Amino acid sequence: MNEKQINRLAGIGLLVIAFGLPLVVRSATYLHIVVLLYFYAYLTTSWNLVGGFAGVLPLGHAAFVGIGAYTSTILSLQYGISPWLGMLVGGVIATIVGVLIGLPTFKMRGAYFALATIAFAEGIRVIVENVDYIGPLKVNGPRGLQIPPLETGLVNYMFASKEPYYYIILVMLLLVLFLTWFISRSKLGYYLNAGGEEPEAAMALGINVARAKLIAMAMSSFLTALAGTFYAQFSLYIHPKSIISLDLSFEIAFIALIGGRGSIAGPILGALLLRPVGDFSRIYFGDTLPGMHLIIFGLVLILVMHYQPRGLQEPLTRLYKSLVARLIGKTTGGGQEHGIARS
Amino acid sequence: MLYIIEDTINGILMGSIYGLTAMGLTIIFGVLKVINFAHGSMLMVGMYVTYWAVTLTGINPYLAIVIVAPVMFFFGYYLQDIVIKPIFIAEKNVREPITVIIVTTGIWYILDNLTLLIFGPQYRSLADNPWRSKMLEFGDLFISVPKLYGCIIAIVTAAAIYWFFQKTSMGRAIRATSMDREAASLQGINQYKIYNLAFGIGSATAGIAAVTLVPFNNVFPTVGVLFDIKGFIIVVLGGLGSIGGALVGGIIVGLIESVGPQFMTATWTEAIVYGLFLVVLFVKPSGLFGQKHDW
Amino acid sequence: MPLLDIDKIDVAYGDVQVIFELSLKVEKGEVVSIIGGNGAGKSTLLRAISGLMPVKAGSITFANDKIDKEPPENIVTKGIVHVPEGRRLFPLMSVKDNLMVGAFNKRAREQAGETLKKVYELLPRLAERESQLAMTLSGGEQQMVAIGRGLMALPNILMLDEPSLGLAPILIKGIFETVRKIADQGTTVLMVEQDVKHSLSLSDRGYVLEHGRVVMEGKAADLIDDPHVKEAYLGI
Amino acid sequence: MALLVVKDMTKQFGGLRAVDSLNLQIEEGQIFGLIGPNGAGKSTAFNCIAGLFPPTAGEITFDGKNINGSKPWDLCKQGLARTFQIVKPFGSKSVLYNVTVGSFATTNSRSEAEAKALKVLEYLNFADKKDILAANLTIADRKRLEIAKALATEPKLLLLDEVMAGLRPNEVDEMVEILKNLRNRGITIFVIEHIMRAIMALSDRIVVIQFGKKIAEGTPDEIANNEKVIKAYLGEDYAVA
Amino acid sequence: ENVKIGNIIPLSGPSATVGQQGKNAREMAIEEINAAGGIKSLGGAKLELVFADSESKPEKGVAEAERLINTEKVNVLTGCWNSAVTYPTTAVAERYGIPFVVPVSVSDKITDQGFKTVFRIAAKDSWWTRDQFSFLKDMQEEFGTKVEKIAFVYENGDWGKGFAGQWKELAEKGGYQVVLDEPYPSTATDLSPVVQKIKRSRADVLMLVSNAADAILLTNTLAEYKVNLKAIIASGGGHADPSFLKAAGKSAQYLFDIVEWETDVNKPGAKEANEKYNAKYGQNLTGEAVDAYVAMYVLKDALERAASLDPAKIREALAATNLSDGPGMIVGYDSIKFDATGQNENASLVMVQVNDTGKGLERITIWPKSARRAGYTPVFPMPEK
Ligand SMILES: Nc1ncnc2c1ncn2[C@@H]1O[C@H](COP(=O)(O)OP(=O)(O)OP(=O)(O)O)[C@@H](O)[C@H]1O
Ligand SMILES: Nc1ncnc2c1ncn2[C@@H]1O[C@H](COP(=O)(O)OP(=O)(O)OP(=O)(O)O)[C@@H](O)[C@H]1O
Ligand SMILES: CC(C)C[C@H](N)C(=O)O
Ligand SMILES: [Mg+2]
Ligand SMILES: [Mg+2]
Repeated sequence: MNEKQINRLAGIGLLVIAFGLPLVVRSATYLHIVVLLYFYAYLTTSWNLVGGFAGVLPLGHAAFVGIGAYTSTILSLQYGISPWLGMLVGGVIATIVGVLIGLPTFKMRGAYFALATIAFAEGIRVIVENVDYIGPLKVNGPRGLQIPPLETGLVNYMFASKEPYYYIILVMLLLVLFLTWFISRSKLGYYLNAGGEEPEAAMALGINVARAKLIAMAMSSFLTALAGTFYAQFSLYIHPKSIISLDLSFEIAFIALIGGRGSIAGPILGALLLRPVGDFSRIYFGDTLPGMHLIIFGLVLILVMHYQPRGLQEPLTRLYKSLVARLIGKTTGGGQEHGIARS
Repeated sequence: MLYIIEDTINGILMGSIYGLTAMGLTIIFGVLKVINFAHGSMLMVGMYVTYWAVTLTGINPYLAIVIVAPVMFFFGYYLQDIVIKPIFIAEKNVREPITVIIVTTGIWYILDNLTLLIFGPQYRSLADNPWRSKMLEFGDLFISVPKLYGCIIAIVTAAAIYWFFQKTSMGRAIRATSMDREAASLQGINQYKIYNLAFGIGSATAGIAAVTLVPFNNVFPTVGVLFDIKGFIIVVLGGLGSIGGALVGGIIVGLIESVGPQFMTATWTEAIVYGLFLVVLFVKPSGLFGQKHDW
Repeated sequence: MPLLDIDKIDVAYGDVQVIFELSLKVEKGEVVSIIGGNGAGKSTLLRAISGLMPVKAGSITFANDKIDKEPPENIVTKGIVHVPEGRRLFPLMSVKDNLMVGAFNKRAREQAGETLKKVYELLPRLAERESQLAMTLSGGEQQMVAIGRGLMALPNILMLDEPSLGLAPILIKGIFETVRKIADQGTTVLMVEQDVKHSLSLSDRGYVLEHGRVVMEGKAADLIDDPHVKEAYLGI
Repeated sequence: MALLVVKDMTKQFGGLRAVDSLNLQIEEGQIFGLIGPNGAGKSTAFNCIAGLFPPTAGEITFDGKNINGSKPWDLCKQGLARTFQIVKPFGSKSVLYNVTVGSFATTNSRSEAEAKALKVLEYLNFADKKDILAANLTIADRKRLEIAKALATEPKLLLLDEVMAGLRPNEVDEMVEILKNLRNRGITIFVIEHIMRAIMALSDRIVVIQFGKKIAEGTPDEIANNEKVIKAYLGEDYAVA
Repeated sequence: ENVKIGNIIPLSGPSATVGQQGKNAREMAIEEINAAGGIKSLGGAKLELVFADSESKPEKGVAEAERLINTEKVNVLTGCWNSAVTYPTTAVAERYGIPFVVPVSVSDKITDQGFKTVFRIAAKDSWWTRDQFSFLKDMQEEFGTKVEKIAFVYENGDWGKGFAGQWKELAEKGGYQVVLDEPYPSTATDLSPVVQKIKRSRADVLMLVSNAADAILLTNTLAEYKVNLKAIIASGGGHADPSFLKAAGKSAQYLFDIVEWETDVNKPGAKEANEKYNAKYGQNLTGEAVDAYVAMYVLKDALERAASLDPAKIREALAATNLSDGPGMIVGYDSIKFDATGQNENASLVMVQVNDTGKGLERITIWPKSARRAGYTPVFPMPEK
């Protein structure tokens, strides 16, 4: 057996596990937790197109989640338009907003960019909280929108059990993973990486860095908005404070950084660690020691960064490679590359 | 007309206090190149220290600075030394180690919730605080005394810090480290000590800001969050790393918040702040007083 | 007992070893040149001495003190001052502030005022540009600031990494003259240079480094005449 | 035919006139040298030509087209490539990746781009280091990487800013050979260099500037014996080694 | 077998103070119930509380409801104090058919969704606002002072917006002139601009909906700027928070606040319950805590009658509730009874005034007149400053 075959086998194994999970995990609670885990992995992967490849740190992606959720929900509540269609409309609107955000902010560097995206997202939240109607559309300001139970089924994007949601988000996640993998190996991926690391040098090599970043931003905001619709249909309630929140924006970015920024597996690894830590610590301590779960969450963030400042992906890849090497009985040389990572 | 004057004065006073709450953020960024997401929490800790210092010893709330500033300095110093420094050592070659912001966020969660666990969720304010409702009255024009003190303290603090950075040997060493960690170490500067120091100074200014806030504000575990985002806006508006910029940024935000409601509901002024923020950045991506080369 | 005694050190970037069992000595008052092709490990050697790089094996002794585990700032305090490759000035600080930072260590701080005068005497160009931001200086001026900043620390040994790199021919001579003056005033100098002709001609001794190993050492005058050196480093 | 014509180009930084009414003309197939004291404005002139920032005044014509204020990426597509004096590698990526970024300028396919990049690396005797992270290269290798990246874009005109600083004399000679070969393959080269060994051996024509102004122009021989140049730049005891 | 009661309340985050109270009150109630023999019809089954922290965040509330139902297998749910959290969370319970008792969360729409499983003990916001206006009318008559201009100032959230909507209608009906209608963010760090607007509006009466931090800040700032008003009428929540009086101190004097219950209520057992609570937790019971406390007794009563843990049976029993006496029934009105929407149709409110009668500032019940503390005369209008 050679390395390629092992990789393929491992991939198929993971897929089988992912698709078979609901057959084993019967508890709706745990399935709920896993659905949200995938949801975050999906968001982070979409985020990665900008935050990972383009080398900037957006901290306002919750705005796109909000745009997606609000668009499809308003269209479905007021005009009976299927959320599936609304999802695409939301994606398009988010893309436009994303590009509008990108135009001024991509001129900024480092911390300025990060903080400017926070301001953008917060600005959108404040606007949503302040308007009850946009023309005929009922946004309902700070009171949020509730989706009343409709007939369940694929068309209404509403189901009685968790399993359909599970498979929808799983497929979405796989698609977006494939897309990022594909992009990372394409001209756009090279251009984004180069432009993110040394913009001046990249320009001299024929790269319109701003345009490459805008393309990435457009794709990222489109994909992120799709998940917004999913979230709205899954939780049946959207509220500006929770869906366009800093918490959500931060968590997306943190999952990426904890998992390994700019890598394909990073978002999944990050979500696999952070989501359960968040959920289970709240379950165990939420009632007896209020706040304890956030202390634990904070500690985990700090500890991971202390021991793996580049994220979990690096050591785990190494581990996997050495496992594979042992399997095929070949000793791989150390030869670990060292280098200056970008900030 | 009188209204405008009154609101403008309030905006400037409150704004300079905002500037003071954000000053530590800009100092820490200037040196460590790190956004300290725990800055609001440092402010909160400072408010608790002030509250207890005044409640237990009964000293004048403004005199509490002599207790709070040093306590917060050491708190920040050792927090950086123990929790953040290892990351800097691990990421020697990175100029702006982004991983540190995760750590500072972790500190934020921990501090806020540890406070909740220890002191409970109660809202506290100084009992029989003589400054609480002190106002200067000029006919119909009211000026809040605690805010006026806050403004003066903010300006004095900013001037002192500026002087320290420009004119002292340690200040120069701090500036040098902020530009090139490695080259600074070749001048005999212990970069990690400088980082501790900068973090300590940043925390001490949060402590001073806390002292100005406690006489007219509530103390509770999540109070820092209220000042967090405002702080980010302020420092970016003023230019990251610029002390005077923080003050000016704070005053701009204070003015919008104070004068804006004459023309719209208070909830919209927030949106105006964000809007203005983005316009400024669009025109001047490094903020009003930011260094172009050394963002 | 040599002032600086490097004994069989190994230095590596992660898993990649670039210096192998390297030994080198510098006596008090000497000017010693290290020459070698690019990638030979010259800069790495200086970085190891000044504490920027960990030493994996072997030892470095300075004035009877073992210094190979010390952090850079302590090494500066002891008197070894490294003027790094690429100048590494503090771009947003004035020339004067750059120089003053050089005198940060305790030993130098007290005499900073006098040292500054001396540095201005040695490099009068800097006095003219005292308040200009380092960022806006030309390459040659920047190099002078870097050397001046090194001198401000009152070094026992001044280590220079390629001081002539990227300078106009007319300035190169000036830089080497400056180095000579510094040495004449009693400072020990350890210098890495590509401009072998100039550097060896003002040095007492030299080492030739290749692939992280010393392949030749001796009197500077002898090295200049060595056929291998002539061919590889002088291009004759 | 003149490939690059610079007419009365001026670049002002605040109060400082870094380039002052500079005129030069580079013929197709030439190797053209630009020298001058540190801070004379050489890199600034390059930056204006390469579109990093527009000149304050003057006119730049490349390949018959006015390129004042054109963006660097467009210039690159038109066949004008440059290296940076302060090297800017994509440090977290391998050498091959770095060069592939350049060769994407002429193709959209990754395999094709990689193949082109490999060819460039081989040409520069650099292929053995293709898998090394760019951040781990020595300065000299980073300079070589700068050339490789620029070459990969398949330029007509190559602007080289001090790519030989830090090379040993025999390596300088090797690089001179490489550049001459490039010229023989039809690439026009415009080079800034302080190493006289290289510039004299290489250039067909040299311009010398000081304080942003041209003080001399001519063949290497003429320049080496020009009083003004000796006084401002070469120094009295200069001799072509 | 025990009866598991899931409770989703804000134990951390900005409303942690009230969450803590709600937790205490519930614990005190089930201690009493269990000590008295538990649910007799279920063989003396004990009540067991499971708490979950909502952090005042709707999405956390929803997630916790899912978990409590699916994993903890709770038999009933209660919560969530913040209307914004309760609203979506009740929808989860409805989907699973699990009965959900809402002690207090006032937004009308919680019981207007047509849900079968939701039962609210507290009054809803249309009643709160209705009573605020009746109170205002009664006061004008009693003291012969005319009120014309009203200012509305409220937190910009589900709760505040809900109140403001009702107020506007009521003001129109009552012939008042609305001189200010101002939402503000609860996260504000300086409320003097809002206070200036109040002052400049020259309103006679100010009506407020505030959370704790902003309630304290507003009250202090109003005092600082010497805003002359005939009355300030608050809406519980932040103004009823146990830390409010301590932190606002003198500035809170003469404030009117509408609540469900006050310590001086004239009801058997109320005084004892409050003393017990105070001894245990060092605070007085508040209206909102009492709702939580009573909710446990309502559940106990329903469980006794259901004699089953089947959610459908419990739901039916809850729907048939008519609890008028027995231990724990310390509310100000006679009985608890749910209408078709699940709203407690008897829920009534009282108005208190903050004043100092010699024992420091306290909350004194003044309205309806029948409930007024003996010997106390309300201060209306407020004295000029
Ligand atoms: N940060 C780094 N990480 C890994 N390897 C490095 C790093 N820096 C340098 N190296 C490697 O170490 C070796 C020695 O480099 P060094 O910079 O010491 O050479 P040098 O003799 O100073 O060369 P030059 O004349 O080019 O400056 C080279 O092979 C280089 O590739
Ligand atoms: N962005 C800038 N802002 C302000 N001044 C600048 C800027 N870039 C360059 N300068 C100044 O312009 C002058 C010319 O600089 P330039 O880099 O072109 O010199 P050079 O001839 O390339 O020198 P060297 O040989 O040292 O590389 C210098 O005085 C420099 O400080
Ligand atoms: C009076 C309070 C219990 C109101 C609560 N904050 C709500 O949102 O309904
Ligand atoms: Mg070197
Ligand atoms: Mg140059």
